[in-house]
Amino acid sequence: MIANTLTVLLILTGLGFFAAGTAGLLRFPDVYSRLHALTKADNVGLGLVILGLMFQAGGLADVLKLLLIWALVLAAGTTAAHMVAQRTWTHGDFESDR
Amino acid sequence: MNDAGGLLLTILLSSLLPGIAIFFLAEHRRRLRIGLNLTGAVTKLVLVGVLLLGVLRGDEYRFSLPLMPGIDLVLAADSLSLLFATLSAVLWLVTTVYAIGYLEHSPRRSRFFGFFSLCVSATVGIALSGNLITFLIFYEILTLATWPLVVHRGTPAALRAGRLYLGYTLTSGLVLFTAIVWLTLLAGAEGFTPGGYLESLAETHAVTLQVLFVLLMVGFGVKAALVPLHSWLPIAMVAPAPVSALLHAVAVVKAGAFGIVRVVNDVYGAELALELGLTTGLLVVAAITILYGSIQALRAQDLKQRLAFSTVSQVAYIVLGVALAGPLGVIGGLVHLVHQGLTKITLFFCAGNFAETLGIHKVREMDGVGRRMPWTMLAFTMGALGMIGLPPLAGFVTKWHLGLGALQVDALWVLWVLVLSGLLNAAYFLPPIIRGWLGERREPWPEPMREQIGPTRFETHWMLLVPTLLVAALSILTGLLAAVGLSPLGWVAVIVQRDYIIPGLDT
Amino acid sequence: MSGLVETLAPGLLYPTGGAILFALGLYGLIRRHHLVLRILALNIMGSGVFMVLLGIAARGEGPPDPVAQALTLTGIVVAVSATAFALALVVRLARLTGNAIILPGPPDDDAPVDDISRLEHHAHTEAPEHIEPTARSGERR
Amino acid sequence: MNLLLVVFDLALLAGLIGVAWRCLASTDLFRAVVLFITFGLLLALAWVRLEAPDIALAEAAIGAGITGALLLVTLERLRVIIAGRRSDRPDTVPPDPSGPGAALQALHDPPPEPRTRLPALTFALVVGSLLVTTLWHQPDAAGLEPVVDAHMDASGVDHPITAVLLNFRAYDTFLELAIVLVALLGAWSLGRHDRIPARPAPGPILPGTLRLLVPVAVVTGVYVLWAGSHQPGGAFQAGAILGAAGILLVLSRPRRMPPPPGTLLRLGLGAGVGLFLASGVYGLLAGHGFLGYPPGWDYPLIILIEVAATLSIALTLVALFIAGRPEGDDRP
Amino acid sequence: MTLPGEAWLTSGVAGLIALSLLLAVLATVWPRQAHRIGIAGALAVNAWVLVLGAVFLNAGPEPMAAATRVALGSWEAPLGLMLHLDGLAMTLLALTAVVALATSLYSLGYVHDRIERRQFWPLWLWLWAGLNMLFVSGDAFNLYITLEVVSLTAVALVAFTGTAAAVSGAMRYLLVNLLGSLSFLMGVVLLFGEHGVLDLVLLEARAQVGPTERMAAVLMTAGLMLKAALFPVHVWLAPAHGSAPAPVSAVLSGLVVTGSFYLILRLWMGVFAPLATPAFGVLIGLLGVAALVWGSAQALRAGRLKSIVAYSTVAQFGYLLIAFPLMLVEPTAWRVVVFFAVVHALAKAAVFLAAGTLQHAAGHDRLVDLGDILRGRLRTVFALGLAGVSLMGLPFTGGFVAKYLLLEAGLGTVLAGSAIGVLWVIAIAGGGLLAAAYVLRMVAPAFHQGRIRRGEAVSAWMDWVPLGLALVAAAAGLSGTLVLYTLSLTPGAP
Repeated sequence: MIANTLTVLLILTGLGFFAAGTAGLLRFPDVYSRLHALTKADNVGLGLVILGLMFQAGGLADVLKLLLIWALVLAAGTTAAHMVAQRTWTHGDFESDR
Repeated sequence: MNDAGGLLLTILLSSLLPGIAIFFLAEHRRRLRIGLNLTGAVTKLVLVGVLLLGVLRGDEYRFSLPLMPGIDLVLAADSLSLLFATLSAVLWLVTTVYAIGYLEHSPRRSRFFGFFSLCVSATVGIALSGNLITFLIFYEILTLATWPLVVHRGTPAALRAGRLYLGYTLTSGLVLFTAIVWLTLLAGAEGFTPGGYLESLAETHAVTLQVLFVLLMVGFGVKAALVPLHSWLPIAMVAPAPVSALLHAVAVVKAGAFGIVRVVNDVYGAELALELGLTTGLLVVAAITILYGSIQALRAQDLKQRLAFSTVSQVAYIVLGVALAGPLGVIGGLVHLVHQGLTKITLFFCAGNFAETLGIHKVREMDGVGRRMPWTMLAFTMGALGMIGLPPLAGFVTKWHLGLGALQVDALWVLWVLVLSGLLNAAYFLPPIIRGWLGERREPWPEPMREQIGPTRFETHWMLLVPTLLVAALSILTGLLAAVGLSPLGWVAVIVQRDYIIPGLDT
Repeated sequence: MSGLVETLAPGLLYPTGGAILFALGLYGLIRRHHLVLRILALNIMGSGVFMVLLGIAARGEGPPDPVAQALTLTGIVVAVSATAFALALVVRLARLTGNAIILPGPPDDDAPVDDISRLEHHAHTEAPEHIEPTARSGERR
Repeated sequence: MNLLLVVFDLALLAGLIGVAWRCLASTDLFRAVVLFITFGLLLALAWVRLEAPDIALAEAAIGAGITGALLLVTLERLRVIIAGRRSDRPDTVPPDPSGPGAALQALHDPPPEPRTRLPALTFALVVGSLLVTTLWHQPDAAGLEPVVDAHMDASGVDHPITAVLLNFRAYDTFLELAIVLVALLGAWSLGRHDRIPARPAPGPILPGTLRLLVPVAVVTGVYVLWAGSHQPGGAFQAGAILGAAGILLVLSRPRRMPPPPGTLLRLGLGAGVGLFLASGVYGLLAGHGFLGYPPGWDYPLIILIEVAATLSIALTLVALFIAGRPEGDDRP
Repeated sequence: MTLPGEAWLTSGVAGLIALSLLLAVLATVWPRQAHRIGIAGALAVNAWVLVLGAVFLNAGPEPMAAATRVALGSWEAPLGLMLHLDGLAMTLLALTAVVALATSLYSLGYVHDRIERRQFWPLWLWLWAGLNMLFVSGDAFNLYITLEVVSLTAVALVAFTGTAAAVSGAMRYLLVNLLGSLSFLMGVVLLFGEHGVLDLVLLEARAQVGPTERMAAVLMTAGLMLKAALFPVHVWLAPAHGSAPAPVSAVLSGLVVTGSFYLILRLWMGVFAPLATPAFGVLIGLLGVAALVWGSAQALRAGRLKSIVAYSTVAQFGYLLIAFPLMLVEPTAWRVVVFFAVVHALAKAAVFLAAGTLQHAAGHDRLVDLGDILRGRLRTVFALGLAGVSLMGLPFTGGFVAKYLLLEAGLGTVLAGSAIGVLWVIAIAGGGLLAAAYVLRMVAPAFHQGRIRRGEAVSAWMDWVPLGLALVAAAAGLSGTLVLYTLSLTPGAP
């Protein structure tokens, strides 16, 4: 019973961070700040959602799988953000934004 | 595929196989080509002779190949088919020799002789076909085989003539095709039976049969050059002489006439045709064609044009004879099939000789040709007189029987048509003869047009002269020896006697 | 209200969605001329068909129908291979004609045609690359 | 509870249709491709909702992942060919007389003229509405699930979808592998391969992450392949994951393309189809019907075929990404 | 040698599919020997089809008995996939074998460049395997997959020459093909949604006249028409047939079009049989007449040899559409139509191969200045003419027998009192004339006077195969009874 309430609470806070990240994506003026908002908020949000799900997980294997998912998303997210930032830095904004 | 049928197949193949072999022959292999041609022609003649004796003895020949469920490709030899087969076999041999001489140094001969033998195989196929579908198959192959011959020279005029020829024949072929499919749907794929096989349908489908008859006549009429559909014939004169000879004396025109004979006698049967009033229509068309052809021949200045228009009218004699539906009339019609073949081929050979040796094309240029080329002129005169119908010659026999036939069926106006056309024949054949013998030529004759004719003892290349004389002799003999059993007239009497139970046969 | 909820079961909602996607893709395919957009439209139509199929699979109470799902998997793999080939063709067309657009009108019929049977592979002539020397794909035509 | 699901479904469908509409209506190609990738991911979500985890996995890996990568690389190639300019080397642009940057122009499809709008719209609406009405008339019957369930024990695997794919309808799956191969043959027949028109990303970040990610991807791929026999997973999903890893490798070193050895590459590509056909022919000769497995041997054979299929699909997807035939083919 | 019994038939069918797939896979894996594999394979498949035909004819099912059905992996329908062999499938397998053998031999000469060969043969063998699978498949989704194999390989082969015209033609063909496939698939999905089965025979048992069947019929027929790249999209796809290499366009116009027609026929005689209303038949017939007239008119106007032949395919496809109303009045007319399709495929393939040889010799195929080559290569022109005669429907060719039977069916409907039948008869008869016109356009220059030039050296294959195939097309006339008997062994069909 406690596990369920904990899960709901954690997932809700996680969603809150996601919402913040999306708001940042829409509001911030340039690429770098948008990247910043996305990676920070969404990774934390994902962490909280995964934490919430851990309580629902069947056994240790599932918990480890969830953690693996989180780790992979972290690695992929950071690399992608770095690549986008680097490209924007080397030769200006995307044409499509102009 | 009974063994007796094998003979028919070999006759067909005797000209087909050499033809295909010649197609693949290189242009310079002259001797082999001539060898193939002649062996083909001779074997066909011999085989047809054997067949002739066989049919005379009365034994059966039938070869059938399943083509579609319920419909077979049937080759059968009855006395009528023999008449046309012998004519085409004989004339093919003669025309081959003539063509070899005529096309001595011209290009593309392998192609010519390939299609030439294909053409004759189709003609023999038409002669020997046992039912309407086989007839149609060979009839259309004939169209396709003759087109390359007509356009052989490759000049724009030749191609225009070819296009017109195909236009006429293919459209009419289509009409014929639809009519035959319709007829087969109604009456089933029956073979040619003397006296026709459509009586059972007479009551119920009278009007359809009449419509079908008209369609069939349109289909055959184009090749038989009946009036409204004849205009391709004179224009096709652009083809080389052997082709014009083959087209007009043996293959195409006769195939049309033979088709009409088959339909009237062996599909509808004389009584049914009479009953449905089909013969009167045919009679009128034939008469108009005879007169129109003669008048146009009179006006034509070019020798070959004149001969072409005379063919238009002469073939209408055959149709007239058949349309009379009396025994004598049918005899007259059928016998004219052979007579016209022989005499017309003589005239065309002569015209070819004149053109090739002295470059004469117009009737006006024929003054004094009798002195320069006496033999050819003699042959020309004999042929022309035969055409006009002078008593001892073949033409007279035909007109005599046609007259009797008209009297028998008491169609008097036909008699007047015959007399009038006889006069017209004289009107357009006599001037060339008179010019030839009596006219004198002021400037000297050009030395032979074709250097390869070379110094020959005769007036032109022997291969051009001998066939002409041979055929002229044949046309004279058929006239003189008409009464003898094996002459065309005798053979036609056998046909009429054995095959057509026409009431009131009295001769 | 509850009646409505029953009717809007996934077995009916998703096929309807799939049909709408199919029609949307068709509209896009007809309207847009750029080949990449047309390929995207075809992919969206494909997804529409698969949505209808999987919606049908989810019908009825029990577990979803594995045959329909297997067919969808096959369809997706076929779709990706067709798309990959189409994109390779688009690149080839762009290299030949300079743009990746197929106009709606009928093609000009008498364009000069040389045929491969006459090609001999003597020297491998590298087409001079005006941009920069990436190894141009073997222009054997 | 049911109401919540309906709301979720409607939201998801609205999202899907909206994204699809924006994707097709956008004039800039790059925007269209990005929207298409999001459409793919949303689609994966829809398949999860329709209780089809295998398909969701495949859609995410193949539909959104591989197709997205192919589209992006095609855009870059088009940009290089048409505009004659590479996005990461602005200085190489030849003086461009024709108005706005040709690059922009290359990947920009002007909105179509309104003339064809009405007929196309009516046609699409007619087709759509006919489809919807037909679907509404269809009975709510369960499909072949009971039949499959009845034969599951004889199929040699526990997971129904793998059973259908590799046993009951093995012929379709074989042809599917063949189509992937044929698509590659078609792409190869168009021309020899050229390097990906991009400069390697400077800095250690990408190679470093790849060194971490690629092994994990390989392990996941093998796991998904192995799990396929008793739970969602299988050859195609595993092949896609490995293919994606391969594409990452290719992207990390775009210039130094490792020239694949001719015969080995061909054998790898043909492994899946070849093995499947060999087992099928054996089944035919041994009397179990073409593509049938001898009793008792079906599980090992299926696993063997799945491994070969995964290898082939991964190689084919990477080769399709490179989209050009190796030089080896052109040596006489 | 005693022919194996009827039991061998089932494994014979599966064996044929296995053999053609084996060839394709071998050629893919071993491209340097692909052409040798191809030729050996072509002979092997032809031998196999011959034996299969022999066994089918004497040990095959009586007309009313069930067709030979092969359960793949011994899983019976509705779960497993069934192969389906009956008279119709057998005839088309034989046709595919003959045309494919001729095209393979021709390709030996046509694609003689070592590097081209390595790509041509695997694609070609996959296309042939796809066609074989298409004709024996008995499952709706399997049909979609085999159609996809056929389409992708066909498009790759159309783009093979690599010129701008060929690649843009291939791109248009691919877009139309993918749209056709998706439309076909949507039809299959609708049928699956309604009946829960995919096997054609089971579907036929359960199909009744309802909204699903009607919508599925429209979608699947439209899809197949699109894939045949003919009517109603042929305006947009003219170069697809024309600018492809000659052997490919021969197969496209011959087999792929016949494959689409076969599927339409199979569906409308089986699953959608109850839907075939006379009004629908007349509509399809009018479409056919329009295709016939438009195709012939374009063929008379086209400037290039291969375009003329491509447009004549559109015209001849019109014939097949005209046959639909005939089948409604007289059910057994479908056999005549299939025979016509078989003969047309042979003749059209021969014409395309001959056109390919002439184009290779001249370096171009603009009809205006092709005269000297036509005069130089009489053997190829004769092949073109002979096959053209078969297209015209004149004796002595297969076309003549086919046209006879079509006219017989047409007149049968007229005599049965359908007034519109007269239009069909006129169209069938008139079509032959139009065909004569554009065949003459191609052949006539050979008879003009003028320069004679042999042009580029042409390999022996390219010289003799068109003639051989044209002779086979002519000999098809003799096979009328045999083919129609085989077609009658189709259970379920009228």
